[in-house]
Amino acid sequence: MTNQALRDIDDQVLGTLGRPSIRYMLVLGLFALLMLIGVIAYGFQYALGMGVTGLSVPVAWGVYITNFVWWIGIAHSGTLISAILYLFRTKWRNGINRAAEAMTIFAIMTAGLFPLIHLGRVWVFYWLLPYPNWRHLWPNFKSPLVWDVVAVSTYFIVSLLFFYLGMIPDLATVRDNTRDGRRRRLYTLLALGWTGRYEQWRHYARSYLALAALATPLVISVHSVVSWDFAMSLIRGWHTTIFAPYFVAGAIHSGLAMVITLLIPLRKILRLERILMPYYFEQMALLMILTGLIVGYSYGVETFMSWYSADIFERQFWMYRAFGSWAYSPLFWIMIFLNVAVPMTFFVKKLRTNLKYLLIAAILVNIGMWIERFVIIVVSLSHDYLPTSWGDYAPRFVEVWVTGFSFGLFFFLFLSFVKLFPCIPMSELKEQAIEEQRAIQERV
Amino acid sequence: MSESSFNLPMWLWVGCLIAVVAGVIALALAFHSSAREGWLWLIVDFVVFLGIANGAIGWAAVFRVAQTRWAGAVNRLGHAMIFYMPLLFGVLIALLIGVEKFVPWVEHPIPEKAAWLNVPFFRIREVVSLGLLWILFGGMVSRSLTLDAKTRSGERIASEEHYRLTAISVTSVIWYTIAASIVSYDFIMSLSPKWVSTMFAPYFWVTNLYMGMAFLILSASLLRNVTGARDYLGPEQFHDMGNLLLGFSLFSMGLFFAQYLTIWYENLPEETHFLVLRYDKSSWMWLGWAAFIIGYGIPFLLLQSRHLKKSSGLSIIPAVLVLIGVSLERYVLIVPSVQPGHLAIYPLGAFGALAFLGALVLTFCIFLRRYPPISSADVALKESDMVLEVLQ
Amino acid sequence: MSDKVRVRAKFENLQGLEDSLRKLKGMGIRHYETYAPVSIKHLEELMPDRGSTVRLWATIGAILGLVSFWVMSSKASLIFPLVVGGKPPVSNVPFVVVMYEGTILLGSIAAFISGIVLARLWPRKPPSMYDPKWSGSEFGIEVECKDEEKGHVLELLKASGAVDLYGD
Amino acid sequence: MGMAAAGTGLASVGFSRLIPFIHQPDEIIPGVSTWYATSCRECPAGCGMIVRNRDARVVKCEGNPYSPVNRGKLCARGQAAVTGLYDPDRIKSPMRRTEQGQLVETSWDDAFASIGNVLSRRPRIAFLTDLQTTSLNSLMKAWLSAFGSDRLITYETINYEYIKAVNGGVVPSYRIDQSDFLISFAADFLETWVSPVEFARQFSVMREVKNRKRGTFVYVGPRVSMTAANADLRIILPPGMSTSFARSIIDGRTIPGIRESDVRTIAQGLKSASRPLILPGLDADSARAASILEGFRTSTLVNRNRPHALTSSATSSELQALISDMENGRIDMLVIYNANPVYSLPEASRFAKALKHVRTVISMYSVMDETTTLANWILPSNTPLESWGDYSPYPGQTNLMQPTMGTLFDTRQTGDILIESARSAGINPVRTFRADSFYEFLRRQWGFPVASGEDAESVSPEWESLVQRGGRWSETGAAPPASGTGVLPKEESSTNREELRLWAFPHIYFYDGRGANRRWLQEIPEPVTNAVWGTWAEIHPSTARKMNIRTDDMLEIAQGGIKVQIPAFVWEGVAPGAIAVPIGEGHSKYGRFASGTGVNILPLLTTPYPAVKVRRLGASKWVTRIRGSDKQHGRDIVQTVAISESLERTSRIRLPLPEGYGKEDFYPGHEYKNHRWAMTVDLNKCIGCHACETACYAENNVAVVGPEGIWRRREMTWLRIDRYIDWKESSPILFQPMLCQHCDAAPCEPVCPVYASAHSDEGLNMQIYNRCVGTRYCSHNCPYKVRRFNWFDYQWPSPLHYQLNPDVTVRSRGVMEKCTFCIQRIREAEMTALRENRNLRDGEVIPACVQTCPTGVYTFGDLKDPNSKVSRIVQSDPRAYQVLAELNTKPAVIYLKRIVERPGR
Repeated sequence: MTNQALRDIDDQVLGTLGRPSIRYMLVLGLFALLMLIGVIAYGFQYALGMGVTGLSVPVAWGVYITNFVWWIGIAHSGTLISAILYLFRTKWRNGINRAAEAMTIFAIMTAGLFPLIHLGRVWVFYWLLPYPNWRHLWPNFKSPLVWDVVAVSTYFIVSLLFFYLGMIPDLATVRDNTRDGRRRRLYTLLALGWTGRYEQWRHYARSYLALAALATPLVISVHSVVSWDFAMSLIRGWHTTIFAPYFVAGAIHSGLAMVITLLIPLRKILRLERILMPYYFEQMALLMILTGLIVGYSYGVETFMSWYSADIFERQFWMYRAFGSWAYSPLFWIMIFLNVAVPMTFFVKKLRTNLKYLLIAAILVNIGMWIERFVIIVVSLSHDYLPTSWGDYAPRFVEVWVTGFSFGLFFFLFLSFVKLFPCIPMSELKEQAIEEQRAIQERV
Repeated sequence: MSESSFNLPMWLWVGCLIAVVAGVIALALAFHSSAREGWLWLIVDFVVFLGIANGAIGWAAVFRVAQTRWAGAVNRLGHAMIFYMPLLFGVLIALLIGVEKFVPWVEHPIPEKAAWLNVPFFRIREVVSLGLLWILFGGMVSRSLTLDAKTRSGERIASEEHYRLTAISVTSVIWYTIAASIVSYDFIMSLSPKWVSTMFAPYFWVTNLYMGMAFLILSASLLRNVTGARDYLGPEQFHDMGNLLLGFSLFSMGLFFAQYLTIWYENLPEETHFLVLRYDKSSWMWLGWAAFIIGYGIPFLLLQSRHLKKSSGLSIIPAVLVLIGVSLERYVLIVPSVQPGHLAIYPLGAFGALAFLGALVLTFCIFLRRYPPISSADVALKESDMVLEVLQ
Repeated sequence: MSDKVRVRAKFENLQGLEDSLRKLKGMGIRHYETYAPVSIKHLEELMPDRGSTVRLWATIGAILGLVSFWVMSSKASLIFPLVVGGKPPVSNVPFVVVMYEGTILLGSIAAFISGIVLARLWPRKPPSMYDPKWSGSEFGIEVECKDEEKGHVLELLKASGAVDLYGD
Repeated sequence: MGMAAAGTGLASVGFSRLIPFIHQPDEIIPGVSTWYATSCRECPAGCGMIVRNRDARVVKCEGNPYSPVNRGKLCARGQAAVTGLYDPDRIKSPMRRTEQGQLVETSWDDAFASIGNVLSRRPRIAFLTDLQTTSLNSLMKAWLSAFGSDRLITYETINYEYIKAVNGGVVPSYRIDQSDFLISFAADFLETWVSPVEFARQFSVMREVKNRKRGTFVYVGPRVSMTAANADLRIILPPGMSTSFARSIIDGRTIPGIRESDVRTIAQGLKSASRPLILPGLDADSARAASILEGFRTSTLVNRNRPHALTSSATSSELQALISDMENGRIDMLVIYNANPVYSLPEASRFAKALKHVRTVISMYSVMDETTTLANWILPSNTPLESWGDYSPYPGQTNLMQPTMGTLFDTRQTGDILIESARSAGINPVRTFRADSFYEFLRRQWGFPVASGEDAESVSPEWESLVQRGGRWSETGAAPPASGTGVLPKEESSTNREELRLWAFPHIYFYDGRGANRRWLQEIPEPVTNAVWGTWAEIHPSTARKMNIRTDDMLEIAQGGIKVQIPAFVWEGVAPGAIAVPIGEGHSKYGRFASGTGVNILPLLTTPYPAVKVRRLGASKWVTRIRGSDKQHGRDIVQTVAISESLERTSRIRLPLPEGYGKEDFYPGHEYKNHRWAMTVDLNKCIGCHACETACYAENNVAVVGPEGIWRRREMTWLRIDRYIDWKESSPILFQPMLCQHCDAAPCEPVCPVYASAHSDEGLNMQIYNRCVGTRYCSHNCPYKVRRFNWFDYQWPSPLHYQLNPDVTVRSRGVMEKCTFCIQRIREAEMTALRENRNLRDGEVIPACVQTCPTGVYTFGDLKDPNSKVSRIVQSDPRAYQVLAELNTKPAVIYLKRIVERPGR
């Protein structure tokens, strides 16, 4: 009976790797098209200059940086789920961590493009990297932007290693169940000759644990660093000490929302209902209550402090953000509603166990978190110190299409991944199954 | 399981009483020598022990919210703090009576902030926020105890009773953050009323939880034998608690750094003066950094060892360091606001802490004596109704 | 050694493997190796060699990262000792961020590489004796024993529910 | 700076080639700039000008320090002269109109042949020119008389005839600096009126506070112009009300809408003043009002015996006469020079028609404009910067003009064109004009006739030095010939308060429209409205409310059959019942920058301030203007101190030096080896004229972004004049030059990932263009928002690129840029000091803005040297403060508070 359970898991997961349906391919093509348009739009910008965007001197960061922060935020829940929850020995993580990690990888890749896209002279982007050169010109390690480069690339590398390491046993499984020659060769290559010998498992498990232990503080640090891109400045609305934890919570908030948004459709499409149990989603919903509360707390503290500081710039800026502008102030309130009010509905068990509702709520939170970043970046910039240099910002078509590109890229990669690799960690599920059986036997 | 096999040895009674008396006398003398010194010490002690008490009981709430199944005994240790609260409330009242004596914004008012920094409102919000918090905690404890009684008498417990306990725990956790924030604003930030930092409140209550966990570890390893909760406080539990302590030391250091870095970077006077005085340009910096290293740095390194975390005996070391270090840090956060310039230590006042400590131990033990050492309500948690498993 | 023989067996479930291991250990046979689709940590004490140096390597990598990134940022800032925004060329407060990331980066890489190397993983086909099912739902064992023990071992394995056995 | 005299050689140098020359003329040393003295001819003021010639190209104009008119200062217009020279739409060779009626290029020989042929038939000639004095003027006279005509008409659109009318036929000279009570009746003497730079300097002298006192300045007029913004008291009346207001001052009878307290103050001040001065405005009403007050309290500061050159400008009646003569075919040949009546005459269309009755119309303008396109001969003359000549604004004060570079195109000197044409008509110039070329004519006029066989060596040294200094300035001399004295029209019995009166005022930069093809002038904001690139119609909110007009609504302004469409600009700066529109825009043909930009209001001006019908159209058009709020929002950015208030330093200065770092600082700051450059900005002296901004454009190759760029808020200016408006204050409009503050703890520096924004060891905040990758974080972190980003590769259409300063990099797309304190000038000075191996003297380094400011707002110097002027001001001046000091960035630009009448709220 043991191996029935295990075989079950294999069958279901390996089932997902079957030849994709026409509908699936069409969707994929749609995202590819979105990418194409985006590339053309960017070419336009590359040829003419940043002037084709809606940016100006008070507001010189716009949708691009908003997207960057948003995608990086998305990237966070992946490692959170696979590393932190692993350390906490949380069971429900095992079903979803692979998908979450994949999401992380692709989100970082997408996010990483935006700092380049928004660069005035992208052709010399490598000047931001620390590499020895004969002119002895190094980046400025005091600049938050350089921290950003270091942190994000570290995050990418570590999550990639973690992701790959976690996948090796499953790759072996796939290898052993693939007939088709080319694919088989690929899996053989990637599986690194995994045989499941105890000796392999021994070091493998240790190394996985170590990576998890290292990845956990990394998650916290990366989005703190992203928040410092703003907090290091003296722009009101940016320069506030709480930004680091506030951004981390926000990142996880949006990340969880994105996992839900991805997995609920996925379990339908790939018929994984028996593996991705509703209970998992309930757990994530409950986590989102926590993150939502933290985000809400931060909004509150920020508001109170901007009053308490008795600083004319702070106070006027907060008033402007909340009530001062027909274009921006509504966004502020929408943001609060979507990011705080909506997750609070998860206190109601009926709602959080209803997958349809969960999906909608998650999408709303995704939107809300994007708006939050937009409000933080654009609105703060548009009203700074000298009233004579106030200005406003609205994205122009290039920015819109390049944003579209990012979505195209992300979903294209994710959907292709799902069809090429096991998006559910089989070995961990098997381990869990075996443990459960042992537990039962012990009871007996 | 039976009633607690734990009864206070005589020497503990006596010791605690002596401590209390000595502490009170010390404080009285401190007040006598200089009222400001007295008030300062009262604030410091209050903030420290409030932090420990709320932190410890806060953990009980958190574990309940997280439906942590291994924390049956630990929670009860947290619950035991509830008897201490009335005493703290007394101290709070004393502080609120004397508030004009120690807050600088009474003689140098700040008109723009008057809506917040005024004595009546100060008193009201303190009483309301802490009072409500303690009522919530009390409710939580009593609920848990009644559930215990029922389980022991073998009644079956309706899941909504469990749910009610969880609900009040959730509420008290949420309110805890708010109440603690208010305390931090009033008793620390408002002492140098020009200073602002959004991070400070979160930093304050996170470090309170840090202290709380340290206290739980300490009491657990001291009492596991006497209370008969031994098998519920095994190496696994200590390992978990140790990991939590480790995590929180890293987290607290992170928050500290985030605040320090942000302020260091833009160098805005209304932000910097607070930190420069404590950590950069005055003899205060020695104490400041010492507190940081004792309270966070060393524990972080020690807790790297799995062996230490697992052992009930050794894990006392980081716990004690944390309690000492963070208390020192509180001192550094409070005193220089009133006593700027150079490092100032009042040995006399330091003894005042004995009173709080003695009272704490006393009330703590009394509780444990009266109630079973394991909260079977938490042990009885079933997979079916689990909520928020982050901290499992 | 010439008189050593290898015996392989397959189990459909963990219990079989587990108790065969117990028995082997009881017999005092030192050289055996298991194959499993899952990590079987809880059988550690039954295995001949245990523990791993990965954690050590990770720690070394982490410390290396900490130091090297501090050196890099300070040295780089000293080539042209520019005071920007009043901040001295080597100001460690911001460098902490870089060092922190460096610690984790090199630490993780060390953990990964050491894990891969120690587990002897590199792109190749699995050995011929390897049974594809071992990555699926079945468990394997390979015992190396003296020729005279062979029969006994086969016995023992069958007894603990090995589905098929083959020795050379 | 070494001023060189251009020998006769220079004009002949071929300029099509770049350095190095095959035959290099001796004045031109590659990489070294030479300064040539000449006269500014952008307006009748006649400021002395020195022009920087670098590698044989003119790159910058500055004021001639010897010239008594402007003492080395120059206004925005004067500095933009160089862009006039390099206007990409200049006429490149002579042109003729074919039978089919289109203009075709031709050769000078052909032109002279045919014109000489016409002239030889002794046509009836009229000569229409802008204001010309001395030599060229007399040559024109001589040329006309050679053909038996004396019809020389000096056509100035703004002809000051009413001022002449109330001053016995002359435009007198004024001594504002000596006045202690100044009333200006709509005379914008800081912008366009007579001699702005001169008056700006005088005004700043008058406004200096000596023992708690300074001259009071009252402005009476329909609009708060830049000049009015500098007044202590503004009486904003609808056009035509000034006269009655003047009377009310005398007899104390108050008129509706005027606070009698104000009337009393003025009357009081006028009585008690020891040296009052009343300035008459351009329109009849203002002039009359002024004359009435003159009668009441005569001023010793008006000197009618020292008339300004403007005296010789023709009155409208003379022009009427000319037009009717043209219509009736009494004129066969009309020669037009620098005059553009088809654009600027109220009855332009009539003039254009009349031109058809003239057989030969010759235009000698160097740029194609509305009038020139109607000529049948175009003989393009050199721009003033390419010509010999002279100009004397006041009797005896004559600027000498010399070619500051070779001719760009196939053009000739005006004088030479005349002489040549005469020669080709069979007249011997040597006999008739006693000169073979205009150069010789000029020499003779100045009493240094060219000796036969003279060469560069044997030129008389006196002449050399005259050319070098750029003129001769004595207090006495021949008064300019007075053209007909103007007459005041009858006073209107009562102005109907219902109808809107059109108040057209000369634009501070375009003057009468001649500046409109200079794109700097288009790009630089009009001081009080901040408007650029276009025309706007100012309306008072109360009026606007009645007609429910909002800013940017398109209005139709109609008068006598003529309709124009102008977007509305609603603000309190204009009298209710008036609609104020600037003159100068709306050219149909005047180069690419002027054509189609804005609207020409002049055709409506049949009377000085006609009643107009204003209708709100559905459409709306954004009045192109610098964006941003014009309120201070209580942020105390421009700080003021009332003259009554005690002058102790209230604000703490955080010096951009090590001692500026204190208890609340985390780090020690910089150690400076030699210098710490710093600047003080005296807000009390700043009149808001934007001369400094223009200088910055010229010196630093600042790009022009055009209206779209302005709309997207991408102006590139390194130095801007912020203006804040609060009508409740005693000085409602405050100007503040805002440039890079070169902070010691500059927030922009640490955030740059590649050290592109760094700090020099002389305290300069540097932007390293070729290191910049364009993250734009520095711009965010600059609380003063003085950093500019290159959103595109900005263009300099040829030959405008000749103007680029070779010492300054032209920034490419994607990099950040900003004020450098003119580091190239600092280096030049340091090099000079090094060469002469001595230390740098205080005041030796002069950034462009500092150099040109007419009122001396800026002081630049080394803060490390305790005796430098700038240090002394920072140490001692009680008005010193730093903008946004609370941010602790320790700016090196220290402002001095503006002194106002009443304390600010």
